[in-house]
Amino acid sequence: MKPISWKTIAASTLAIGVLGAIVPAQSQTRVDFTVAEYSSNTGPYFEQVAAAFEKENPDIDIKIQVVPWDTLLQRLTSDIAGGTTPDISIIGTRWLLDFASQGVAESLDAHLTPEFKSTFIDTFMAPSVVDGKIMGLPVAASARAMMINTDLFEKAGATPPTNWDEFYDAAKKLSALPDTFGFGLQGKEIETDAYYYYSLWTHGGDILKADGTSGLDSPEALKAAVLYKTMIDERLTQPSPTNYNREEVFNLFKQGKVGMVFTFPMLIPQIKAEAPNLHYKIMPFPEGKAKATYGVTDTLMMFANSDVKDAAWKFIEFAYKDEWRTKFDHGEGFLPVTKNVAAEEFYKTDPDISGFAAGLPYAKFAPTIANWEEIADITVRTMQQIYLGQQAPEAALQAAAAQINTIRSK
Amino acid sequence: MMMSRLKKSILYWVLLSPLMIVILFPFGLMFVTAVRPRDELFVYPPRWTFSEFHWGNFVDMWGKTNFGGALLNSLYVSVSSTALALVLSIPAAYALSRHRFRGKGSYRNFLLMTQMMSPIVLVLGLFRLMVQFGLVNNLNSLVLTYAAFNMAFTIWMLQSYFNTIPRELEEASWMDGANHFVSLTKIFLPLAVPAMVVTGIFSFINSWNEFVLALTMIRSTENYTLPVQIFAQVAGRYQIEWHHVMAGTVLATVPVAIVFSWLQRYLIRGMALGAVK
Amino acid sequence: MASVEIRGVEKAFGAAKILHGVSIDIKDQEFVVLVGPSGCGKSTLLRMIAGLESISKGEIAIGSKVINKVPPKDRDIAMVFQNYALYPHMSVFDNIGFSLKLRKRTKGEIASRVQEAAEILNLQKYLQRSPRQLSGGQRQRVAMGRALVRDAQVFLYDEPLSNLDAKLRVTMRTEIKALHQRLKTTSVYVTHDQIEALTMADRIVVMNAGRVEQVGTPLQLYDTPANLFVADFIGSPSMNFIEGTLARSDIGVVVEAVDGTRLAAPQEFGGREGQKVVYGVRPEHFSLATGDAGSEAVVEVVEPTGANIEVFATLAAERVCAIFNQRHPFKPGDKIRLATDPDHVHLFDAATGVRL
Amino acid sequence: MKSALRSTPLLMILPSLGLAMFVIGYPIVDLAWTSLHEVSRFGQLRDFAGLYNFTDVFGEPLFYESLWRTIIWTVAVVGGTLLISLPVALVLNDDFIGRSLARVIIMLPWAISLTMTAVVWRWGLNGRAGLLNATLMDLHVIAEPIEWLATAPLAFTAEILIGILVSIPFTTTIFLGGLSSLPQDSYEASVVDGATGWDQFRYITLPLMKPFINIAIVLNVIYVFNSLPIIWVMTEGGPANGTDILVTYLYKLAFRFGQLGKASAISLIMFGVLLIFTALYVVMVMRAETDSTVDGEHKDDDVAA
Repeated sequence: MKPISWKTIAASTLAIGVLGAIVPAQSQTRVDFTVAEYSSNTGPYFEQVAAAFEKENPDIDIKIQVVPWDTLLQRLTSDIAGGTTPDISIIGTRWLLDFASQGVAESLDAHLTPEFKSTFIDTFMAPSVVDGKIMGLPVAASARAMMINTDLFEKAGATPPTNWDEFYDAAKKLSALPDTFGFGLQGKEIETDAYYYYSLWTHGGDILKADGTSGLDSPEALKAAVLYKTMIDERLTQPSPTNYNREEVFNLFKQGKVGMVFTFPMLIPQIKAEAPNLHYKIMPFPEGKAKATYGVTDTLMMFANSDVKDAAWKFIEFAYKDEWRTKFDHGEGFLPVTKNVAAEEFYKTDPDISGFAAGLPYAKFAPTIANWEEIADITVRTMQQIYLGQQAPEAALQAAAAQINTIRSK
Repeated sequence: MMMSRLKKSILYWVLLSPLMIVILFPFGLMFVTAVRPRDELFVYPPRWTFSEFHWGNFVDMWGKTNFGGALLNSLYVSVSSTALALVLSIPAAYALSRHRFRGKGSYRNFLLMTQMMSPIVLVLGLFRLMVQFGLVNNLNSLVLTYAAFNMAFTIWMLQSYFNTIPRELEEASWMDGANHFVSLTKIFLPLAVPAMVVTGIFSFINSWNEFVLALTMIRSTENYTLPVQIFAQVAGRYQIEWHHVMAGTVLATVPVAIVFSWLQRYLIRGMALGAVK
Repeated sequence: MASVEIRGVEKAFGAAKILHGVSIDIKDQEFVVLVGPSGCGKSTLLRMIAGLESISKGEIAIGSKVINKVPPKDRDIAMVFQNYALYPHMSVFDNIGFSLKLRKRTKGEIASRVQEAAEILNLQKYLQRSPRQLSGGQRQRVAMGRALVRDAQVFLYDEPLSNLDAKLRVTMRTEIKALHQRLKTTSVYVTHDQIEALTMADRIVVMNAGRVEQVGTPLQLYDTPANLFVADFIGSPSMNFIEGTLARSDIGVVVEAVDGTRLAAPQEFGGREGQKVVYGVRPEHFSLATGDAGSEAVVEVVEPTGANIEVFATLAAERVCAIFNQRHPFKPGDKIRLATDPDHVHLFDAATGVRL
Repeated sequence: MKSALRSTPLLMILPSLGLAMFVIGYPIVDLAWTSLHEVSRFGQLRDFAGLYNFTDVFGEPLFYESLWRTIIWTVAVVGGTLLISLPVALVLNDDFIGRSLARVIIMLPWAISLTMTAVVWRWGLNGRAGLLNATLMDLHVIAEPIEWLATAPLAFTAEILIGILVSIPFTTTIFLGGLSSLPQDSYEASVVDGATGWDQFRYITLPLMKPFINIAIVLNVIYVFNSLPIIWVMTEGGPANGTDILVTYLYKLAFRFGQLGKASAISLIMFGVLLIFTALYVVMVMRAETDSTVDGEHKDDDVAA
């Protein structure tokens, strides 16, 4: 179907097109599955899973749509607005609450058998629970950690830091090297806020306080921000962080220009491919008052208005078999979400992956709250204002907290 | 007092050169990025030169992305929407040029208004519309919308051109015994071909380059048009393969640029006749 | 070939009335010229005959068949347009043969008839060219060829010569007339040039502001114009007009101009004494007088045309033009005496403009 | 025949009108309807909300900032485009060696989609790997790489310049079309009257080009006002919302934050702004232009005069 589809369309006249008359006659059950594109491997991988599944279940047709992350939410939004949702989709876990509260997401409790449920690592299952109901399954997980360039550390005579003071000193020593920056600081686009949360959490702050109001006006939040700002001002980071998105910071690291970055496991295969001679080490984030890492999960959800829920569920169970999960996690460089895969030797002995996996016990997750994207956007804007020096950190954070509280109270 | 032609030419080229450099800069950039080995993408300080031509980037890009499919999709959408826009615009432009009827002024104002509507402003409503007709993720939804958004301009251009075709020619053909249909097909339309070509090019370029609607209406990778395909390669990835992106833009751009430079004189001629009247 | 009858035809574009009831009978084989100033409605009338404009009121018949509702293609008429309206994308041959092709004639017949027309018009050499490659005169011939290849019942000409230079215009004028004498096709010819009308027409229709002023042969119009408009429009240089009052004097009936000059008038006329009139005399009807005869005039400009001299002079406070075929050595400022032959004087009522 | 003639023009217009109504008319109505409702995160209409969405928009400082920036963006891009395109068109209209090559080069940006242009420039403006910095450093214009997109003022300026660059081909084409239709004899007459090159430009070219300049202004204003790709691809309105214009703001509201009611309200406000602008233009055009089709319809004897 795929390779000829454009011709099919071309052959159909416009008039027919207007009437929408080119629906292929199929007696099969069709399950539409929207997949977020993690890398160029993602699409082929899921096609493979689907092909294997269809072989076992010839009456079910899995239709996969691969969507880039940046446009995924827009796609789903317009799908929901237009009533053309897929049956299942990978989504960012942070969106789940919105989906659940609007009645878009289907609760999985009815489908989920206790055995199947028990295959998941509890930490990763937790963010998918909304009001006591399981609204989705963790599909991909990663934790964040610090990556350092050991060659640079050696050259600068610095010690790998375990707390923020050491971090600051190491950055100073590293930056003294010619054409080298101690700390690669991300300042724009996706996850700019996360780069700040690393500091916020380890300084003992949190995104939301216990009472649900914004944690950005806490002294810890201020300390976390001031640290970054100071490092920018003292040229311990690359110049103009607001011109560097995640990918560009990592590029600096790959070039050996930056001593320390905060990153995710997916960087490792890239380094192996592009900078095989770079020597690096995975370390936990520097500690302040607390230990923390950012746990990020993506969720596989089912849409409430799907009319092929059973077939979809059958496919989900199939896709969560160990062989497929191993293949997926290894292929994309994710941390395992199921116990069996996590039990593999690889995740304990591999120095890279184990470095990330080590943080899981104390991982923090983005809160599942309504309007999260908007709140994250305010945080990004605030950080950018601070980094650019447009506002003093304290005033900026106060203002941001006030804005977030307004949104929260809506 | 008159400058010699040579002197004038040199002066003009000097005057134009800053602009030309800025125009050619992205093309050079595209090219040198597309053919450089991957490990020379991020060197510091950056430089134009590179160690070897790595034409394999094009092959890799073609294999890794659905570039060929996107190219066909873009062609299909642009050609069909242009054809549709012309088929609908020609009679309308003819009526506006040759007839006098009630509502003519309002119709023109309506067309002008449709020009003001950016697809992005309407994207939500459009999306719901296409959902109702089951056209989401169907390239024909783009054909219809592009045709509709281009029509104002095509009607406008065609009408101005039609005004320059002497009405006597048709009258003479009636005298010669032609009915309206024959007069239209044998006399009028052959004379309007240049205008249709120029107008068609405009419509084609607009459709070829459109981004926002394609991003919204098209869901699956195999239906992507080129701009969306290229954008997907830079948007929100964990890693952007700039050499592939640039190989893609080179392939998407160069053929159009060549055809375009061949046709641009007709565009100017068309503009002289159309657009303003 | 057929007659064309126009009966009480009116034309209105919305509120604007272009024709106010026009009736003309054009006889079979006749060459009729519609002449008048710009905007008089003559082209509109022609286009109504052609079927290019609808008829608001009244009717038009060709060969006694009313054709108000007949589409142009079925009226069997041929038309030559002012801008020739040659099909730019067809060769001369195809331009001429197009109507035959539409009538599904055989290739052989088309070829022979186009050839015939081309011979008449001296176009044999140009048949394969495109109109763009022809001169104005040649294009004009092609347009003619397109009309005459048809054997149409009526030929319509819409200012066909106005885009040609003066010399070519004269030549083509003769050719068209010769062609008509040969083919005898009923023809209606629109022009704003009265010379063209006088030289070509069997009968002239003078139109003004949507009305017919006078219909007649060229000489009827020249010699006995029905009103001031026709008198002024026909003839070049045009008739001289002097306003005055009818009076009886010792020398008979005269017209007394505002400055007291007395001008000789015909002894028989329809007017009454004391009536305000316009005294009209054509330039060639002035003669030089001596002694007390005629009236005094002051020479202002003298223009020799070769055959004649045209003298512009002030007579009775009006500027008049007189044409002499002797070569008088007048200079500006000379005082001369001009006399008129009362038989060639035209009198018009000053208020209505109607001939007395 | 009369009645047939009356209805044919309408029949000829109907198909195009139908499509336009279908694709453009309907969504406008839909948009207006949506803007008056409380809309769920995913565009489902909830309760009727009256003008709440509008007051919500008007209470948002980001809206005013974006509006102001949209005005700067539109005026700067359109103004800059005109200022460059007119002399360029004058030069390209003159005869000189290599003119057709020059014309082709100037038209080139037209052949690439805005999205791709923006992608390429984003890469070229990259602080560390970008070849713009490479070039400027090679030429010793700058010693250190400049982070072009790091601060809003610099990024916005860059975006405006690129906006100008991509608008030049279309505008120059309009102007070239206009210049080629100017009557040559006016220039000859002016030379006889003793006009200098500048006089010719000032008193002949400029006034005669007015309709073309008008059309260039109007079309460019409409296109630029609504243009998303350049800013979206290069900075997504950042940093710190410093390059947000109404379209990017609208896009974020609708597709990132899911505030579709508010987004519809902004869409309508934008439509209103353009409508007012165009209404002014129509008045301007109506005054300047005598309907060119009228002579066709009203053909009468005066043609020969």
